[in-house]
Amino acid sequence: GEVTVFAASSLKTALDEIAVQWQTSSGHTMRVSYAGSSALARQIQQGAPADIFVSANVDWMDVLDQQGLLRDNSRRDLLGNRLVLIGTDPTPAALVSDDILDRLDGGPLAMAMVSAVPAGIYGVQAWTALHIWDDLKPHVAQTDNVRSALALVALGEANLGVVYASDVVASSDIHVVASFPQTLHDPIIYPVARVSENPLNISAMTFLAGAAATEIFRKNGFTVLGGQ
Amino acid sequence: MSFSVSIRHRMGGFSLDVAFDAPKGVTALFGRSGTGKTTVVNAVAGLLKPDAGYARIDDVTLFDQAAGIWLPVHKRRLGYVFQDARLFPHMTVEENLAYGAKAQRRDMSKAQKDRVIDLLGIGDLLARRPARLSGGEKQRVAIGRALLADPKLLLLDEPLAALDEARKAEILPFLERLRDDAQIPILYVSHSIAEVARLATTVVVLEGGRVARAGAMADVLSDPDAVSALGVRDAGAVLAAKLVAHHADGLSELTTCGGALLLPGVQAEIGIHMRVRIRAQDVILSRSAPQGLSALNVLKGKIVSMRQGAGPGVMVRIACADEHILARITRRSAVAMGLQNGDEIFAIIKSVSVAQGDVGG
Amino acid sequence: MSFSVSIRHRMGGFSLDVAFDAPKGVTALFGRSGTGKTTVVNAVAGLLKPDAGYARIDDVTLFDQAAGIWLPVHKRRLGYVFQDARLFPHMTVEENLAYGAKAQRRDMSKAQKDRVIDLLGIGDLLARRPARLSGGEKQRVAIGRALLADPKLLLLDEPLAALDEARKAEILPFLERLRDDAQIPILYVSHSIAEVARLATTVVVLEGGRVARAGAMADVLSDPDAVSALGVRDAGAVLAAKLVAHHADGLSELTTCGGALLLPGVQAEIGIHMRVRIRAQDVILSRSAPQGLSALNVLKGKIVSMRQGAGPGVMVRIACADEHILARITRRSAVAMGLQNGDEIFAIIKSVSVAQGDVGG
Amino acid sequence: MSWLGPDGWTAVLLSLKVSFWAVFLSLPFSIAIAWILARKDFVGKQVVNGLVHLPLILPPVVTGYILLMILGRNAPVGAFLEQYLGIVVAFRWTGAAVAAAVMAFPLTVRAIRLAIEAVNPGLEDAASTLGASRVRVFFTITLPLIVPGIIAGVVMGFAKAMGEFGATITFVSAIPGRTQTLPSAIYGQLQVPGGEDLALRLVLVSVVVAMAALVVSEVVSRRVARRIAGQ
Amino acid sequence: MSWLGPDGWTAVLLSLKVSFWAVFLSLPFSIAIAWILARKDFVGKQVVNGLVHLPLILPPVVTGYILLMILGRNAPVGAFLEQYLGIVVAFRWTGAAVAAAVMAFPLTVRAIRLAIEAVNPGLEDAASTLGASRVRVFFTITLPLIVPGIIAGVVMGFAKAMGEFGATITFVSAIPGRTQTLPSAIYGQLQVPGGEDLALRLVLVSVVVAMAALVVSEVVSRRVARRIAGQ
Ligand SMILES: Nc1ncnc2c1ncn2[C@@H]1O[C@H](COP(=O)(O)OP(=O)(O)OP(=O)(O)O)[C@@H](O)[C@H]1O
Ligand SMILES: Nc1ncnc2c1ncn2[C@@H]1O[C@H](COP(=O)(O)OP(=O)(O)OP(=O)(O)O)[C@@H](O)[C@H]1O
Ligand code: MOO
Ligand SMILES: [Mg+2]
Ligand SMILES: [Mg+2]
Repeated sequence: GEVTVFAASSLKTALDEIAVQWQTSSGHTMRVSYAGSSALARQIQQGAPADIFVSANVDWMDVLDQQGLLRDNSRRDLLGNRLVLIGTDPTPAALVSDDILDRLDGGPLAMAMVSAVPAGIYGVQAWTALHIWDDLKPHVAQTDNVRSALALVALGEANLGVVYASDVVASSDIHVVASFPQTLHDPIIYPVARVSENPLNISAMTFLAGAAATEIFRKNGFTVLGGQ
Repeated sequence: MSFSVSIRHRMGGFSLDVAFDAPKGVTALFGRSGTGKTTVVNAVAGLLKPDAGYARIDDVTLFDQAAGIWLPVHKRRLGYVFQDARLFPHMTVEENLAYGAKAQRRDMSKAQKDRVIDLLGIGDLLARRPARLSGGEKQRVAIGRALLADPKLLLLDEPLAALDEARKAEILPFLERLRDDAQIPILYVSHSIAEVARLATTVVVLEGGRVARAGAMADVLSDPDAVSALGVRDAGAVLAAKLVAHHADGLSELTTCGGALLLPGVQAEIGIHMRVRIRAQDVILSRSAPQGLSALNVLKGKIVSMRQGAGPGVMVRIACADEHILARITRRSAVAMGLQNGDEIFAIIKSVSVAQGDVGG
Repeated sequence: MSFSVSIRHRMGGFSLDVAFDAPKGVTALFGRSGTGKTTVVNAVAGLLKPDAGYARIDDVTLFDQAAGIWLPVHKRRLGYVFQDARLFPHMTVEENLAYGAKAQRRDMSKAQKDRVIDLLGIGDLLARRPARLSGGEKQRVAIGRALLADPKLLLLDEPLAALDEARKAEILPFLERLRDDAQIPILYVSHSIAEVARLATTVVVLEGGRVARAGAMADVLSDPDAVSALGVRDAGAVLAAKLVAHHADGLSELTTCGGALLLPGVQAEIGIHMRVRIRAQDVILSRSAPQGLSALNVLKGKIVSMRQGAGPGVMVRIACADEHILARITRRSAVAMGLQNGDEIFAIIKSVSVAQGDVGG
Repeated sequence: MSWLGPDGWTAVLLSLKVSFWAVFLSLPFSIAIAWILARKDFVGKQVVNGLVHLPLILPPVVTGYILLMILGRNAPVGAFLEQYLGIVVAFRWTGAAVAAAVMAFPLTVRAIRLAIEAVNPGLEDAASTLGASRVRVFFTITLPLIVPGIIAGVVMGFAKAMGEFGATITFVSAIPGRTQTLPSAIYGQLQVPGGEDLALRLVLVSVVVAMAALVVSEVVSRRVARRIAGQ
Repeated sequence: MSWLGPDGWTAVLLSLKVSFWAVFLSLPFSIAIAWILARKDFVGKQVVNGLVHLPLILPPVVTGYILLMILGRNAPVGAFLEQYLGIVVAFRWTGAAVAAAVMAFPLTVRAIRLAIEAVNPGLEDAASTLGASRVRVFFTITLPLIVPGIIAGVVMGFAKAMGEFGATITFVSAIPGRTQTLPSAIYGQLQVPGGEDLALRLVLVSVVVAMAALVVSEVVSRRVARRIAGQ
């Protein structure tokens, strides 16, 4: 059998590995289509052959929910994530405008689109709560997704960037210079739900919540929310 | 067979208003550059939709704007040799030649094909593409392409302009045969009176988009009034003649109104009626029958009119039976010889060209 | 001034190997279609880089492959009338005419411009674009464009082919004046012997990419051996003449080796030396001085050779002083008159054309 | 195999298939539209012209979105096609081909249109005097003469189809082995920390394939052009 | 104002500015490269041809990434330009123009190249016999004759520049008022549920602008073509 998962792009590393493990343990194939949550949600609205949807935020899942496209009671909060400030220089940064502007050194602060992409939206919430958004706003370079923000920092184009903790895991030359307290922004949640009646869905969802998957998610910097 | 055309058309500053009727045979469009010859041909071909008018061949109407008839170009069965060659650059010469037959889903007769290729001397070019052909080679291929389309109407717009005399001399008899044997009507544009005189049945002289003169070839070419349109050097008359003998020394004998004519080997059968053209400039007049001259041809006639030109020349019109000979001599000679209307006179003719043969004419 | 050309070139199946030297004046390239005339002109223009050879005008080398000299096309100061008109489609006729002057950052003399426009009758076309000009109109504009480039060398590739006789008659004297007054060397390709005889100083006859005959115009055109290359109908001789009087009746009198000639008004000054061309076909021979004929021109000479052609004709070469007249008569006449080499003979000439005037020649 | 990752080769083959069919099937339409735009005058010509250019003007994501809204399985046209003709393109490789075709269309049409406008109508006239119907004139004269333009258009279209990402991923998602084209795979790799290496290898393959197509087309086109120019 | 959202109009104006300069400044290069590709034979011609087409072949994100690695502030060329010439393109609107220019380049070059290949060399020859140097021949004969092709190329380039998103956002990000072009704004709106309305309005503006450019270009191009065809 075969299960098609529509998942937000940022899950690619973890889900690719989990798909392989599921295949070995169950003998079934898990195909994962990665794209932005908005695109995936719209495709599901248009009858895409997705069995399971993992969104990078709750908004798009809510939209599908309201339209009755989710299978009854299948929605779970699968993962959480943390928002971090990264830089190439490992020296820890203080989340105050002087220090940050100092480190930017006239260069941009890399963030995902602040009013469109979840990581950007959370970032703005955090900076606002810290009362320094107005200072930083003019310096922000907005990228189409959070990985591009990471790339800007990795290439040295931006001295600092706001990304998820899960993005930083594999990079040795990128350092977390500060973590945002989770209280500064809405909770970062990756909800999951079934969108088809594929009989394999249950087993796949169970596997996603299972120990093996949990370990992989953790390894990749996610927090696993686990609860029913 | 008859050919009947009436066209009115405006384009930019030029307006065309042309109408003529012609019997079967070759209708020559004659006139100076920019007088509308190509425009007429294009209208007949259907490449130009005139504002008003019609064109008919016998009972086939090519178009009639008033009646709303418009035969599509590709159904007109044309062979059009354009003033610019318009060969298909992506095809070989051979493919160009075969285009018409293919388009009409018709097999081309190999004999006909070989004959045309041979006539035009393009056998060596068959595998080549048109782009690098010489000017004359292009023109010859264009002629071949039109002839091999098995046309029911030939439109020839200065087809021989870029060709040497020798090649022209080979192609003209072929066109004559098409005219006579295949009876294909031909609309022929040319600046060469020699060509026109040789081929044309009817001559239509255009001037500034209007018909200045139209009529049977012999009439137009022997009309002193038409001389200005045709150019003085080329004025001349055409006489009916009958081929009576081929002599052993290569000369052929013809009888005309004014006596016998001996011409270098005429390629035709005894008994045939033909026309010979005598340029006014080539005629010498004599009061008495001349003696001891190398010229073999002396015709006898009576002066009917003398017309003084702008220069020192006089155009003398000489009646012989019901036909006319034109002679262009100097006024000084006319005075010296005391020529008067009504005088008997001998016309000594050196060069004569066969203008046209029409069997049973 | 002298013009010296040697070209060897291969392209596809065609190979060209041509060399000739010509004195100042007009060098006519003559030959059947596809013999390499345009190729030679292109090489001289620099549009084709020949495999080997050179071209020189006096001490200016246009190119010399052996010496590695190659004057760029735009520095050759050419006026090239192409066999196809090649007008610039995005410019008006007037802009086309002005192109050469502009390219050379030179003011065009208004007088010269008006003169050329008038000569070519293209005054009405100035504001138009080339695309919809008639064939002859295009050709005239192309001639104008070349003439107005103030060239030091004129290359004319069948420049008059699409033009009517009247227009030709207007343009030829202009070219003569360029040759004589402006002393511009001209390379002239034409199929018309009449044009060649009138303009050319030197004639180069090409056959299959080789020089078949080259030499002074009078020599080549009066050489019975060259007759096959030139076409029988156009063979003829050229005589030196001197203009001695303009008569009141519009005739001009010239003296030649064989006596006086009377021609319709020659536009030149008394005392000028000119050349007249007499077509072999236009000459009638007489044993005795003829009487009572309208022909005014009778030249006396002595038969030096008679050459039998393939047909019924005989080409008679008549010496008059150190020049020659050619007469083409029938064998029958030759026999009837008992013509023999050495006989005194009178040549009766109806039409004579002025071939060329060279002052002080 | 693993040099290009588990789905790499599949993506390469899929992209080739998608690009080929995208260009191949849309070519007749490209030629037809190009001919109409080059030779005909009609009311609404500017609208047609605008529609053709639309995929160029719009961000590809928007084009993909529009395609999804029209051809999705729940969308009006998509549902109709599925119900009555049994044709589904959404979320199939055929949909990727549709997206690629739409994105390549303006490029192909423009190239061909320019070529048609350069054909001397005098040649078409000459053909019709020889008895060729309009259709025959088109196929024997116009079409052969615009082959260099068609090749140029096809190559541009093919290159574009090979590189098309935004519209494709938006319209048909990136389901491995089914709709994940080479650009989607590259994009996916760029999302993975440390995925740049594999992405670079995929880019290389993409470049090599497209360059090969380019060189072949140049050679063919040159030969054709030289033919037409004579020799 | 608010009909297009807070940054909408800014994005529209910026996109116009970016697209205009992208096409305008790259045009001389497009013409030069097109001419070389059409008329010259040299070793490495295929490489140049390939490079020109590269932005068409690569997913736009990759192109943006490459630009970033070359012209970024820390990248070799970028650093050089900044130090010695004081030119910075990264994160400036000029960078957006560079990205748009690069993406539009293959389209413009192809159109112009096709037009150059259609020019009859006999006309250029004729001009040089009249004394025109190569440069003059180019500017007085070749260039005027390819104007329709140039217009086609410019319009395609402009349209592409108006729609370019992937390379731009990767290279210069989307800084409102500085580098956030219309497509970036549209993309942003499409990411949030309920953003479709505003996105649609932005798309409409984009389409209207590009269509206007298209219609104008058609008219101009027609007039020029008719001039050349006579009349
Ligand atoms: N669209 C047009 N607008 C204005 N004048 C035009 C147009 N098309 C043709 N003409 C003019 O109409 C006249 C007739 O042209 P046409 O080609 O019929 O001449 P022609 O008799 O064939 O001349 P030629 O012997 O030089 O070929 C010319 O003066 C030409 O310039
Ligand atoms: N690239 C080529 N390959 C093969 N043959 C060629 C090439 N270019 C020209 N020729 C041939 O060379 C010969 C000479 O051509 P050219 O144009 O010089 O002739 P021409 O004497 O000007 O003839 P015309 O009087 O017909 O214009 C022709 O037979 C032509 O077909
Ligand atoms: O702009 Mo794109 O992003 O051509 O696919
Ligand atoms: Mg004409
Ligand atoms: Mg020639």
